[in-house]
Amino acid sequence: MTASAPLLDPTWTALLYLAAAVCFILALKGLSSPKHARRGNLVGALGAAIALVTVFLSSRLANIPWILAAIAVGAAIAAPVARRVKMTQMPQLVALFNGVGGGAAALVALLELPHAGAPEDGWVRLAIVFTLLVGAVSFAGSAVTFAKLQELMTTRPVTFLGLPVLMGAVLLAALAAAGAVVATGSVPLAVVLLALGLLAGVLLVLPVGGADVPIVISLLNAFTGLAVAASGLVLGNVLLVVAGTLVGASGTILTRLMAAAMGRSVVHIMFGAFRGGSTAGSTAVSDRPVRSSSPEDVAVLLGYAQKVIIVPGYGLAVAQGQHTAAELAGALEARGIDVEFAIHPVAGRMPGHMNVLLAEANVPYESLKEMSEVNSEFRQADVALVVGANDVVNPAAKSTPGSPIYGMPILEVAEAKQVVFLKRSMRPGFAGIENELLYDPKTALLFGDAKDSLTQVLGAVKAL
Amino acid sequence: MTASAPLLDPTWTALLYLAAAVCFILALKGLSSPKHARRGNLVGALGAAIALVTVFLSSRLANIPWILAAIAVGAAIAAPVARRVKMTQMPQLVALFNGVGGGAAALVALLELPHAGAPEDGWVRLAIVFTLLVGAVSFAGSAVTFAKLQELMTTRPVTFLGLPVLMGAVLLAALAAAGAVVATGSVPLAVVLLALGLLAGVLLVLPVGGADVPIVISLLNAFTGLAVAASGLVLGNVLLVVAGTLVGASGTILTRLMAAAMGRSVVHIMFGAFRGGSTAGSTAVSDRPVRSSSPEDVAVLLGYAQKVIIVPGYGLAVAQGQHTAAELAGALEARGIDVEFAIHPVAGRMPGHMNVLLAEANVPYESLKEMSEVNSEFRQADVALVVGANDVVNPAAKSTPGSPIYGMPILEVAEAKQVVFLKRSMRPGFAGIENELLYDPKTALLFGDAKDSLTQVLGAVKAL
Amino acid sequence: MGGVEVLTILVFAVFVGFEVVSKVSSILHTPLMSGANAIHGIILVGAITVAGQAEDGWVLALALLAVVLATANLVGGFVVTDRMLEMFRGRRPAPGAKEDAR
Amino acid sequence: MGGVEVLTILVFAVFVGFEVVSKVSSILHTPLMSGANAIHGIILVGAITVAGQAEDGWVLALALLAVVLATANLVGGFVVTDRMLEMFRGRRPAPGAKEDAR
Ligand SMILES: NC(=O)c1ccc[n+]([C@@H]2O[C@H](COP(=O)([O-])OP(=O)(O)OC[C@H]3O[C@@H](n4cnc5c(N)ncnc54)[C@H](OP(=O)(O)O)[C@@H]3O)[C@@H](O)[C@H]2O)c1
Ligand SMILES: NC(=O)c1ccc[n+]([C@@H]2O[C@H](COP(=O)([O-])OP(=O)(O)OC[C@H]3O[C@@H](n4cnc5c(N)ncnc54)[C@H](OP(=O)(O)O)[C@@H]3O)[C@@H](O)[C@H]2O)c1
Repeated sequence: MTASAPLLDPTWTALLYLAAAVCFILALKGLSSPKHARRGNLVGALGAAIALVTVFLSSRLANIPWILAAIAVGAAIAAPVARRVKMTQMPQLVALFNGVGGGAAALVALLELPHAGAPEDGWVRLAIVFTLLVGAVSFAGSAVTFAKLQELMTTRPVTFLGLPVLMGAVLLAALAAAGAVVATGSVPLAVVLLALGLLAGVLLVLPVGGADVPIVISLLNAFTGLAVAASGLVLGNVLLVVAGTLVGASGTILTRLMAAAMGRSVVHIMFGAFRGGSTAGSTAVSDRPVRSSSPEDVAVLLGYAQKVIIVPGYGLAVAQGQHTAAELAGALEARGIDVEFAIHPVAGRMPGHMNVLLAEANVPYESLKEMSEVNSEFRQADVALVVGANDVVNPAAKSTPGSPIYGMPILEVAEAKQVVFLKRSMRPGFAGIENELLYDPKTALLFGDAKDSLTQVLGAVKAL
Repeated sequence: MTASAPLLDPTWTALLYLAAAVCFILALKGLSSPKHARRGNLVGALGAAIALVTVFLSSRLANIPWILAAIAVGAAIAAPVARRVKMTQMPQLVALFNGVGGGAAALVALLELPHAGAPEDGWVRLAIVFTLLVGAVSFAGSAVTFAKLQELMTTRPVTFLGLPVLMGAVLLAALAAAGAVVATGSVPLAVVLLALGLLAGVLLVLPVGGADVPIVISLLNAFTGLAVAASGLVLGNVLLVVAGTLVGASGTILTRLMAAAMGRSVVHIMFGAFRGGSTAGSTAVSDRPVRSSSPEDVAVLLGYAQKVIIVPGYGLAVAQGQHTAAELAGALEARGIDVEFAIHPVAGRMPGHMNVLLAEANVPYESLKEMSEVNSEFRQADVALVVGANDVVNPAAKSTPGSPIYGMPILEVAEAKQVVFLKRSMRPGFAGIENELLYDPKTALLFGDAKDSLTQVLGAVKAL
Repeated sequence: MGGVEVLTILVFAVFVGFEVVSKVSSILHTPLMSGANAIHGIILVGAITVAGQAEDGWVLALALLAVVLATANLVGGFVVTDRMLEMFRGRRPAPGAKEDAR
Repeated sequence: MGGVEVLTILVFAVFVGFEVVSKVSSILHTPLMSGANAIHGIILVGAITVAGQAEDGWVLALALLAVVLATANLVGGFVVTDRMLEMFRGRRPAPGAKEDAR
């Protein structure tokens, strides 16, 4: 345990931290613009690198070999996982990384508590308590979202009779423990607070349906940001304050934007299950008559069309059918047919899900049309092929006030001359409501797993 | 000269200044949103009030009665002028207020120079020199813009052979003087610097054509913001730093946005005259044949139309014809005709000019259509009545690469069944280029001052 | 307050100034310019500070001149901006509709 | 650095965070979330500071755990975001076209 002398004086340290903070701002700015998103991310990484170099050069640190080893371990675990994860598993990985960040913040706060001894350090203790609680909530909440998304547990909302009461009791106990820690500075009490925070995190996320989880991740992300900002106050490190606040603020806005894109409110998502208003998907199956079709019929319909618009949805992602869909589009284009993909902003289970999925399957960018561009084109389309999508084409969003999706903009496939749905059953989608379009005379249904159906249709098209 | 003891300790002072700074941010935010603009302005005024109370309560001030008297004088001069100024004279008033702000900043810096004695105050002296120079440029430049807009001098670009050389010489001399002031702290040299700054301000604005002046005002506004920020560094007052920087940054962006709305660059506007590329409006008159018309003919055309779109432009503002235009619209609507005003964003000589003008004449908001909404409606219009507008309807913007307005979005009046121009002559508009539409077979011209012509047409419509 | 803190605040103010304004509709260009113009009238605080420390007649006179000018900037700026915006009063479209248009 | 300065910086950071993100297109929601997530991995600086001051074995062990976790957040966050964005590479539309779409 040798302490090295700092190489940088406080002014230089502060300037370098400022540079890192500016990098983080530019990173968020870049990430908000399609053109500069990737560069933005790299600028953020640069900021982090500057900050790391600065902390080593500016403080009198002991245990440097240990620290370097720990960094190596962390990087060695995270980087390969991040490199190899499948596109469809991105959300749970983001949740995981968010959770460990929250956990790190909570640990830092816990370890700083003994050093915040002086009575005038009341503010510091308040910041410690905040970091502990919020970091723990974020850690445990993220762990539960991870379990849900990875299907280690049920993805349906978990509620039980006493849940709201239990939640209230835990929060009250946490408040009491927090007050006691501020007053006494007791470390054991802080550990109790930590445990209560973990419990609160679990209880917060349990009642959220699996499909709403991306929004919860975004919210917990903002929480971790706030915890990091508070830990910056504890350590007197402005960079942590700035970076944490930036993430806290932008994460809050982002959470609201995500929820708004689905026509929902954050409060409804977090606590909707308590009010029985869950939209986790009903499994009620209707028995009204529909027109079901065969792969060959669909192939004929497609093969002799002039313009086909494919509408991908959650089911395509689940079935991992994106490559087959891209192949089918290619086969149709080879026949001189005009094929486009219509991308609804909240199709799938995470924002931008369809763009990422189809980009992965090498669908050329020009074929991906955003909702606003494509809606006027359905009128000219001979066939709208809806692959594992449901809510995003449900006319109830326009016609049925009171429906959970009422007001959400939809893809107007009903304008096309023919509509074909590829799905496994008559079960509704995420919002749990019936789709009248399924019963429309111009609609045909091809039942089965999206990938299987696409493969069969593709084969039949090739055989035409 | 009695000094009162400060009532506020430094922490409270800083907190109140922070509150004022937040008010200013919210003011800019509000002013950027049509819904909250007026409230935004009031929030800004609130911030200023907080700051003023704070400065009186927090510093040991002598001469308070004098100061209060000076404030009363300033307010007594400015408020009535601001209350009574005509809408068309707004731009020069804004220029005037901007200039006096720059002058005040320069004076503050000059008076602080003797107090920045210590050698380690190099930074402070640099800030003083910056404030002096930029404040003086802003003051003198604004004075010249005022003179141009008030037509106390020619509104055409003023250039003479040695202007670029003279400008360079003045700037070099100013740099030298600035260096000397930083080195010696000499007040007489600072006065010289001030004088050079004033000269530079005059030279900077002289070559700008009258029509580009609003953009120059915006630029000088940003300059004054920077001067105020620097004066904040001099005085160690964070509020001045924040407020000045906010204005400097937002003013810079705003200047670019304004220039972009006219399809020009800021550099071109400031220095275009040197390169002979001035667009101050050529006065060349073409002698190609056109179809000129009488007020009675125009009245018949309008009176028996089903849909009329009125396109107001600079000429309407100059002729003060907005009330007559509104009356004409009313008279046509009384005949059951559908009348709309098509507002181009850069019609007139200041951004939003037409909105303000027509709002003043009580044209209902629903009748004012922005370019994007209205362009698709010209197809259904029987008559497009172009009143004192020219560039904003010139098809060269779409068809003639190389034309100074090429690429600017225009109002597509050529789509209407008939087009009527109200103008005084065949002279081109601001951009100094011919408008082919004037020679189009479906175009009729009614020559004369916009207000007179409108009055005559109105009379003829009523007589139908 | 140290130099680095001021620099930090300055950098942030630049970002806020840029971001806040970068979405403004062209209708509001003139009122926004005028409102920003009013805000820098806060140099009045500086002028008051200088005048409050003036000990010599000339300095006081110049400082008071600065106070008059700054007040004109501040008061006139807010008043004229309010007048411009007043003209739009009662002419607001349905909420939202206008926000989209530009 | 005094409390008020930190508060000032904090307030500005809130504004910057709000403003910068408020115009993002829905396509970028997921990468933006992931990128912001990486940024708060900078808690690593705090973890290093604590570990560098640890004198007792338990404290050091916990601090090193924090370092590992924070590193995973930071490194993993940036890498995974880059991977997401990489998928869009070469698929950029003509500059400007995409900015307008949303
Ligand atoms: N994008 C986001 O960020 C996000 C986040 C959270 C929630 N959401 C919500 O998710 C919904 C997305 O709409 P969406 O139209 O994409 O999906 P959806 O409405 O949930 O419908 C998906 C459909 O795919 C079918 N399906 C499921 N697995 C399939 C498989 N293996 N093969 C074929 N079909 C399959 C399902 O029917 P069967 O079971 O009959 O096959 C279901 O009808 C919206 O309500 C949105 O608000 C979106
Ligand atoms: N809005 C802004 O912020 C701003 C700022 C600076 C520059 N500009 C530029 O100004 C131009 C605005 O376009 P615009 O179409 O509104 O104006 P314009 O192109 O300048 O045309 C004005 C027309 O009005 C006629 N006119 C002038 N006085 C008149 C009177 N008393 N009665 C009747 N007609 C009269 C003129 O022709 P006669 O002389 O034959 O009558 C002229 O053709 C654009 O080029 C824009 O870029 C705009």
